[in-house]
Amino acid sequence: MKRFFVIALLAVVGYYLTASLAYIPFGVNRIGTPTDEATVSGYYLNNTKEKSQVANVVTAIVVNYRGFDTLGEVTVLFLATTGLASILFRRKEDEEVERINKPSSSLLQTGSKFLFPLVVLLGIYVFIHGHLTPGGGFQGGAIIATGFLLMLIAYQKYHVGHAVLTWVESLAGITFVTIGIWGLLTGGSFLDNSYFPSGTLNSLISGGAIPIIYIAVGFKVGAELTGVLDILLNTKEDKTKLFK
Amino acid sequence: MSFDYQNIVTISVYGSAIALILIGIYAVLIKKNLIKIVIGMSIVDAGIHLLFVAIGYINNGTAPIFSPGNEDRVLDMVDPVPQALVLTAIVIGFATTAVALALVIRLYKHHGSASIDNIKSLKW
Amino acid sequence: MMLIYIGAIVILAFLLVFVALYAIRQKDLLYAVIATGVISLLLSVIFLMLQAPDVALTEAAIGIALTTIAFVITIRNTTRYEGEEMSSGIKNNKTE
Amino acid sequence: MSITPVHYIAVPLLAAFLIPLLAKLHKELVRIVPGLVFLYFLIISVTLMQQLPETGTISEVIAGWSAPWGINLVFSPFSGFLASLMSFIGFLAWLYSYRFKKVDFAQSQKYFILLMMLVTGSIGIVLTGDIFNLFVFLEIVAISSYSLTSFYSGRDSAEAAFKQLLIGSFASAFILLGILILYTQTGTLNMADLATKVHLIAPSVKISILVLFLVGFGIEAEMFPLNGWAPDVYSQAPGPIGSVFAGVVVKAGIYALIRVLYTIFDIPEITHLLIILGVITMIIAEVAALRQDNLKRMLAYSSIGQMGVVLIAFGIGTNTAIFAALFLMFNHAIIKSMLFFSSSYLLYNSTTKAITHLTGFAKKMPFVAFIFALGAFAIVGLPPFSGFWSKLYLLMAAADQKMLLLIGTILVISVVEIIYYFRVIGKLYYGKEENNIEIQKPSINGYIVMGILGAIIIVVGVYPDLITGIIHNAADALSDKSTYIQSVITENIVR
Repeated sequence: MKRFFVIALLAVVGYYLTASLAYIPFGVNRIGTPTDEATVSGYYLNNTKEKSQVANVVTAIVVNYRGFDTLGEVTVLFLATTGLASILFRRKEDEEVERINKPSSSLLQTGSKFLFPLVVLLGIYVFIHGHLTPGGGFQGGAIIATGFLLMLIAYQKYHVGHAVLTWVESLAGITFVTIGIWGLLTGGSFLDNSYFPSGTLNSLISGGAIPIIYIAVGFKVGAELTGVLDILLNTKEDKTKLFK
Repeated sequence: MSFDYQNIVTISVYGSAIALILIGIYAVLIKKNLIKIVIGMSIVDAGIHLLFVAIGYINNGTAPIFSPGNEDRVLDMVDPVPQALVLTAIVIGFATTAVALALVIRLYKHHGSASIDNIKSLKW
Repeated sequence: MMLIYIGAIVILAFLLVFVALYAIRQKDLLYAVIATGVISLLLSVIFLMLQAPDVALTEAAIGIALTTIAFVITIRNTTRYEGEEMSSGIKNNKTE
Repeated sequence: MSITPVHYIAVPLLAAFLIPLLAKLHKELVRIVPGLVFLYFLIISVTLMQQLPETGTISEVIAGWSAPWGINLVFSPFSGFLASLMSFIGFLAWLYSYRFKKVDFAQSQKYFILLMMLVTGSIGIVLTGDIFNLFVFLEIVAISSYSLTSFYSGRDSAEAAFKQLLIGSFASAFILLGILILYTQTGTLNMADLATKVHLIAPSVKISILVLFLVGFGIEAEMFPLNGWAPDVYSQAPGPIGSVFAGVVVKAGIYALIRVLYTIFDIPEITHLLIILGVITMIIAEVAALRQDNLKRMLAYSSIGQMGVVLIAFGIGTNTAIFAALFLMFNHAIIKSMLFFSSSYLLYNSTTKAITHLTGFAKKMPFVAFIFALGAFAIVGLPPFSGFWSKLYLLMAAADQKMLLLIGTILVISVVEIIYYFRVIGKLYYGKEENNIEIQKPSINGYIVMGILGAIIIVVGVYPDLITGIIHNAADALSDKSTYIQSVITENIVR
């Protein structure tokens, strides 16, 4: 009976989605032409090169035009880490906890030890070059977290220093907000980074404050994602459980 | 490139995105196992992300990056805004999934079961 | 060249739906979770073909690696099979 | 540096990132810093509300890119009114829970960060002028509310939180789909710009977008078929968080719904739909409230019913009706948070959460019982209190439109409200006293918070003119769409 209702609901949702998508032809240029910008993205594509000197337009949008979204997004991850710790009752930072994984083979351990610095290096490369090549703070941060994950799985006794994570996370977040407030203080608006020299297109130092913000985001996201996985991996017995 | 090819690509990309969304919703509503429900949620997310990237695509467009040698192209690039939005949505989706999984772990440790049938202290 | 490109997108899109159906129907949650990882993998290839390298990279790092591992950790903490429950847990729950 | 609307967001974010470091310095800072942030919220609110008559609607640009290209914050009389209300309730919730988890600093650090971000996210929803940014703030609110709902280890809080997460993830999926279709049809994400371009959308697509947004924001606003999460969450969350949900989060949901319906889509036919949804929400929730034995669940259903009344008022859509709706929102925020504050003290001292076990508490805790009774009198709309005026304006607005059936329904539902609230009051005052219970007296902060809210209810009830001026401006700002658009899109050239 319930299945019938659900399938009926799905049919309705599917029908309306299909009907709306019929108005959105695939692969058609909706941006407009260089002289007539039909959408905001036409403006971004036309102006990013001259005004911000950023090669990667997606990075320019994420960090500059819609930088406020990125600040909110970083906050969501920060809240997820905080909330996860509160949901799974992590009282103190370096408490003894039961670790669920079994000891791993020496092959995995040696391999992880070898790969770990390379993975972290790749992550750092990705977010330092966020304004030039695909990638950026989120991608780089996630890659770094993958490196730490490798170590957490391979070594049962491996503990990420929670104090270090807290410091990295907080300092990176403070850097981001401070850049924003500095823009406000110098007479512009919040997150306005026009006081930074823009540099030249396609060189490492270009795009004003974008590389700095993306490096901060990279460290913050890396620390937060590592924290999330570490909390999930090290859960504690629930004292209030209903069964033996 | 003829018109037919265009149609096939449209139907397959949009169709798979809608199919993912519907499959995900079905799993969330029908399945009893909490982990299956969370899997369903992440499949819905995947479908929406695919839809976002698909609406930004332009035939024969390039990635929106002014890489060396590509600096003078302007409006034959794909729409960068949906890509930027998806970037945000993926990260937020991961945060939601992580919180959901933490709640699953806690519910399991509390009730000894990961099935909705056995977790009904409150009315559903 | 164009034909290969179109064919690849069509095949990937169909695979996506089949893997999603597999993930929903599979009773062994570990396999289902691996299937969601495969969905992310296919998605990130499609993103790359749709000229969205930034999104592809994000989906690769977060969708394939981190989400899958988070699911696997959860399965290690809970049950591996859908429908498999701790019988003692249910009994105690009812009597209390 | 002059005070601008972005301080509402920047300062709490800075504080949230600083708190983990400050905790290493001195543990008490974990509690004090959020309080300072809430105090600063109040300062911002007072300053900006005073500036508002001179400057008109303030539109603040972020990152130096003006309206359609960048994100902007809009401090209109309407959003300013709601933001001030949210800051006030947030401050009281902080004051109330100051001694919360006194021993356990690691938990209280998380609690206060999450509480602060819950209020900040709601204020962000109210202030932002960009629809995707609104989604991001909605997710900030969502993630912090899931964690706060499951904050207590006992009870069934994790289950309530999971339920909330399940429904909330549907909400965010639908809102994302709505934003996607909207973007393809208009090519912009700024709400003022969308309002000028919405005529470009084909009617059938418009309906799809509207339904997606209605479902998405309706979940946050406790609208009829989508409010299954509310009673569980209210009954499982820590006491002060219940009042923050009722006073702040739900208001943000209503705001988003109304902003989308009134400013972006200006469809007159939608008003009938809102009235119907509101009436169904109201009837089902109030009848359900009548059948509850758990006090918090009863208050939760009553809260849903009140949101139904607000939807009806927005649905009528005349200027008086919008005024009544905003007055109802104000009263609901003040009174319902007061009821939640006082009821958590009542329940703390009772063995169960059942209403039947509250017998004779008036003798043991006279002040708390008095505050609860005051709130109950005010919320059903008895004359000397503030709730009376908002209900009167609503009935007047309905009478102007000759909606006699609607007036009758609202009056009948008011009688239902009176029945279930007076049942509780009867138990409190005339029930047989149970002597074997040891009473935990409320803390001094609790007395202060409940006293402030009670004073507001009585003062506004006697002199409604104190608040009606602000609400009138807010209502005018909401119905005047062109001023909103003009204040956001001032020029077409950047830098």
